[in-house]
Amino acid sequence: MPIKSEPVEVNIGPQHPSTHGVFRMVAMIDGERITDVKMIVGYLHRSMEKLAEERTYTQNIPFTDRMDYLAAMTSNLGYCLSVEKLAGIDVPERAQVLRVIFAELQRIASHCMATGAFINDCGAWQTPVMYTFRDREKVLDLFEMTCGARITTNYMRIGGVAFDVPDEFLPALDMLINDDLPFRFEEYDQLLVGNEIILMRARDVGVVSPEMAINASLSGPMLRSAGIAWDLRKADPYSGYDQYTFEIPVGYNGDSYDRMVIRIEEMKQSLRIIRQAVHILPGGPHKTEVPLAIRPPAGEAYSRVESPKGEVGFYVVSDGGAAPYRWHVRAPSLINLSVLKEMTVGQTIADAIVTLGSIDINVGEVDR
Amino acid sequence: MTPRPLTLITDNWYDIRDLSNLSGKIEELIRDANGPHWAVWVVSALLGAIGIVAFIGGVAIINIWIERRVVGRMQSRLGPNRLGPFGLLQPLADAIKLMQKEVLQPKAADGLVFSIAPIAFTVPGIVIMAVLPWGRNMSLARLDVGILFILAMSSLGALAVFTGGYGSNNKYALFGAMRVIAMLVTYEIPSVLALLGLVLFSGTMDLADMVLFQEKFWIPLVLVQPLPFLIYFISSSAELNRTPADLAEAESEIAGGYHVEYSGMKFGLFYAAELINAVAISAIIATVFLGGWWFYKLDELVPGWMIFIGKIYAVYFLFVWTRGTLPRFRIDQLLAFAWKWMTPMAFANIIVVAAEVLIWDETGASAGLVLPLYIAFNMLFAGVLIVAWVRFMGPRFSRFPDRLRYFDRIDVPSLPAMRAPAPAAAAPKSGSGAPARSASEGGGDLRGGRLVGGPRP
Amino acid sequence: MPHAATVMLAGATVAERIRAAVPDAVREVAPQWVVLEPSAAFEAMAAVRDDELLDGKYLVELCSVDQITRIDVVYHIASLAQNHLFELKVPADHEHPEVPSVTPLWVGATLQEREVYDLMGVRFPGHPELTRLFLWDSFPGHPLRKDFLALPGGQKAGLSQFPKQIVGETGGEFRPRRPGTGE
Amino acid sequence: MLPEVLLATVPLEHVLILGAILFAIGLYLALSKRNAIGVLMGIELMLNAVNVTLLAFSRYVVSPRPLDGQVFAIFVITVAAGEAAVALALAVAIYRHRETVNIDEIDVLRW
Amino acid sequence: MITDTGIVIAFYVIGASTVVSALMVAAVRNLIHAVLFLVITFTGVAGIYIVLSADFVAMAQVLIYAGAISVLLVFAVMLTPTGDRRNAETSFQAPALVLAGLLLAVVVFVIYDTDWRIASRGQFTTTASSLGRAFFSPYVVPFEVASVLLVAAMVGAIILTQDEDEEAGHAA
Repeated sequence: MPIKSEPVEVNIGPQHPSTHGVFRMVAMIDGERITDVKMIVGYLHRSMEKLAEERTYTQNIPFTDRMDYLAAMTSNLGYCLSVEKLAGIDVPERAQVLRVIFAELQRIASHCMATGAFINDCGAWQTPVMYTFRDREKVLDLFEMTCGARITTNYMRIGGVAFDVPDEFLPALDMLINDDLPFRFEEYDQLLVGNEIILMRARDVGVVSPEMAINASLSGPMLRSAGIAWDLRKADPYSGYDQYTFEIPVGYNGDSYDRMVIRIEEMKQSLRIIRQAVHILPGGPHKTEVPLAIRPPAGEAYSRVESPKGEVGFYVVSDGGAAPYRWHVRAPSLINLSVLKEMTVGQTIADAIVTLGSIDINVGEVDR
Repeated sequence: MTPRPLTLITDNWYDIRDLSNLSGKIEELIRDANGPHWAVWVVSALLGAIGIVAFIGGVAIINIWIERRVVGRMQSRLGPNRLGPFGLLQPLADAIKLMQKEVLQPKAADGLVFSIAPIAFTVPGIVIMAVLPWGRNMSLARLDVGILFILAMSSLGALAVFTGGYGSNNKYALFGAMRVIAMLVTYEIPSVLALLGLVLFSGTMDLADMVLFQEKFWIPLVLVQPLPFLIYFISSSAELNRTPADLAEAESEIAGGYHVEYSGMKFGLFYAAELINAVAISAIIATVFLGGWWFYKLDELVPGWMIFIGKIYAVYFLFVWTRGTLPRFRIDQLLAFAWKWMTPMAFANIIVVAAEVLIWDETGASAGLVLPLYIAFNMLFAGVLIVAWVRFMGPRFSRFPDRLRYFDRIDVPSLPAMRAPAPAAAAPKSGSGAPARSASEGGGDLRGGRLVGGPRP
Repeated sequence: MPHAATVMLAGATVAERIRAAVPDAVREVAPQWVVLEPSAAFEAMAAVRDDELLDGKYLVELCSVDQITRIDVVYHIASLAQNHLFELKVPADHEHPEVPSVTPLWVGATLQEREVYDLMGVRFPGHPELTRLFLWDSFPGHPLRKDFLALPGGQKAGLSQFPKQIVGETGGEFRPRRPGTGE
Repeated sequence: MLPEVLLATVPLEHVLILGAILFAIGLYLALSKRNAIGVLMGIELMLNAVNVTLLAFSRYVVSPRPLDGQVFAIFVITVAAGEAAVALALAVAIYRHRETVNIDEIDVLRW
Repeated sequence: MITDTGIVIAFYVIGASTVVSALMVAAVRNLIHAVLFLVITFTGVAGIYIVLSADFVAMAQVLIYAGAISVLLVFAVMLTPTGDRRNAETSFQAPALVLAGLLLAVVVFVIYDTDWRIASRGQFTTTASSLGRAFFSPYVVPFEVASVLLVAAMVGAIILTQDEDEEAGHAA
């Protein structure tokens, strides 16, 4: 008869230093091992889908910034693409290239945040977060230069982008992507990828098998770390992504370490894309003229975009009116959490925190 | 005492290079005034104690500032620089803030034990300072069993941590206390064995004699014994609960560890104790490995204890450096690392050192020939052992190729459709494990036109 | 070989594959989607998932649309291997919507079905833990429904104008009061 | 270490009495405590008392090798450490099988 | 030369505090407090060793008793049920008291009855090296036997506290 240790219920969150926002995980632990995990979300639920039904299509764009507030540009892009698909609006060439540039810059900023927070969960005293945030600041300065806001950018419009880039944008972007960021990413490679303690803490922690990844409809780094080469920019090229040559990094056994290394590699690939995009940036209008209260024909459209967290999809149903009849968002953070239980049960609390950090959820997107 | 040729200031009392002259002068005064015999003892003991307490007080304040500035610089930010020049008054502000905070005590806490814990945690750090040699003959207590005294005192720390964890009657605190004790007891063994290697080599347990040994053979022991330095540094960073082994207050896991229930000056004492213990351990490393106050005749010009403090802060920087960069071990990895690597390495090291001492004594060879040979051999030996451990005993990640695969187009392997874990197919309408959140629990509803009640389980 | 860009399968091809497996599952075929009979929905979904041509192993997205007379539960299913996507709809009664849960087929559906139950009120028998995802249990009604807090004249209610509600009279399930209809 | 002529001031008898008192307390503890760990504490105390008397003899009494007392004291300490480990392991094992550590209830020899 | 009053004072103070804390071990109700008082007793006894100028043994005592055995006791108390943590006595308390008193009386009588041959020893400082040499000259065999005993104790303790599944693990 082993020494009886009664299971203890431990609350991780909502005010917990390492959960990303107000996300609460109730874990039943026996000694060090977790026996059961229950997820409680909804602390940040603003019922955006109900609000969107009472605002015009253009007024809904700011909602997309505040969902995944770490990747506002890609959410804007997803929503504008679905409305353009519904209303059959074509986007000028310059706008498409600008959209790609800003989407990739946003990916770099979001992955910087994700990598820094993940290492912080492994226990490093905020040192990596400071470095990754320093690089993220430079990207946000570029956003502020063009659209005035750093995080809730609200930069994309139906039919193109809100403003054309100012003159000093391109030289600043050129200096950033050629002289500054490549050396930073080399630093991350040396510091983080080979670090033995991170290897010990992240290897074989939160493992997802390829079958489970597909069955649980995971997307983004979660899917690619399980060994499935699936990236929407290659599978369903939108906004001119097929003209650029870049590669998708794919992991081997779906553990937290693979996800971290994939995010760092993706940042390098984004740099490649931005260089090619800047090279072929054409002149011309940055937006087609679209009436402010656009009334797309009755019908529905579903379009999706590869955001740093995964596949962000917008399912817009219109009844011909000025406001969408139904406005649904496929939130990758919420769906990526469906495997949290399979990944953490049986491991220790420390591993559960590391696994949660590697999934890289954004509670604004989970709760909408 | 050997005459010192290069003495700028003759050997009278205001020679600050060695404060023992000062105490010697005071003893003379007492004897002239033929005071009682024991008065001499009391006075010299008081002088030493005042010196140490002043050092401890200064260190506890200065180190807060140093640690925050250095870690700040490592994180490419400035660290505190608002209060006073270069933020020097910041630690004072912290201390005052802590002092005026109310000291809370949980209701069901064990009063006596709860308040004794921080004191018991501070005592070892301070007491260790008494045995250290600050100058040529400037040490408060030249114990013949110096190193054993240090080990005994540092082993008391484990109990103090337990009393803190148990006394605060809090699930997290007890959880943290148990973890810390397991870690402290485990890491005591490698540190004892590492110091044993040094005692063997220098033939004495008295710290002052050890420094004289290093002065006689003109070599700091860290060169001769690299492996014990490594082992002692890692195991003492575990004993001090500093990253990479700060399991006790692993915020991301159990919040706060054993001092979660403390507030006000009690928490301040715990925090200061951590710093004092860190300085005590780095002082030991400085004495035993880097040759305390001795530095190639420099102690003729500069007072010995200044060199010693310089070395203390050199070692202290190492601790802060690891704290600033390394992530944290998991508890089982930490303990496995101690048992599977540190202890066997320490045993191997003792055997090698014993052999070396035996050869040295039997052949009676001169130090000039033997020591460089030993340095080379020990360095090689340490390198071989580390590589061997990483290759065979270390965590094996060979089966995961590190580099990722790169695809320029999508490629999804055709996988069998996975049978999801079949939940009870005909689950009753409300789901099998209806959690406690049934509707009858009541709570927020639309009373008075105001949405009442936030999200609750 | 996967298509260069994701192809949206036409309703007809999907309907024809489903009829081959489950004869009476298809209720209506539209150019972009197929409407399934609620009764045979689960078998149709299983057939779609295991069919080699359709190969619907990846449930992209699951949501619900309130069409006043009925509530449609919309499934977007895709095959990553062949890079194509198709849409299925399962209609359910407006007052007591009930659609069989697809969690036995796709684990990804668990949280999405709980969200649909929470915001639209569609029950999913067979779901392991069908409870509210975002709102607290005693929240009256399901906010995404069109009739939620509808004010006179059918104008959609802004969230700030809440009519008074007498506690206890209507029990747990809060029925929005429709002036003029007397109930 | 400290120069002292202890002889004239602290007679050997006082030290031995101290040892005897500690031994008596240890014996009382060992015999009267209900909890097995209480009994172990009593035994540890008795061993300490023995050590005190040993060192007193080694310090005061005439003998060819005065240090033998200290050697013997160290042997007593090592044996006591081993004994404490095994005894506590026994206590935990007993608890695991019989759900209790009270001496009164563990009086049946058959498991 | 008058003797060191400091040492004498030290002896009586430490002796008194040790006896008081030993009594507290018996008297205090909570078992954890009893363990903590026992630790105070151990350190007090180490103080007495220093007064008897046995430095090495004093340090060994603090290291082994106050450092290790006390942690062992605390772990044992933590592992056993909280119900038994009251420091209660068995019914055998009164006879135990009488027995201890009688034994004390006998020993005190013996102490004062025999005439100890007090050695008029002046400076008596034991250095660790002299103790070490004493260890190896006549007592080499007991030294080795002690190490064997410690290993046996360690193995015994581990096997005794093994869970069933761990044993099964090894057996399989």
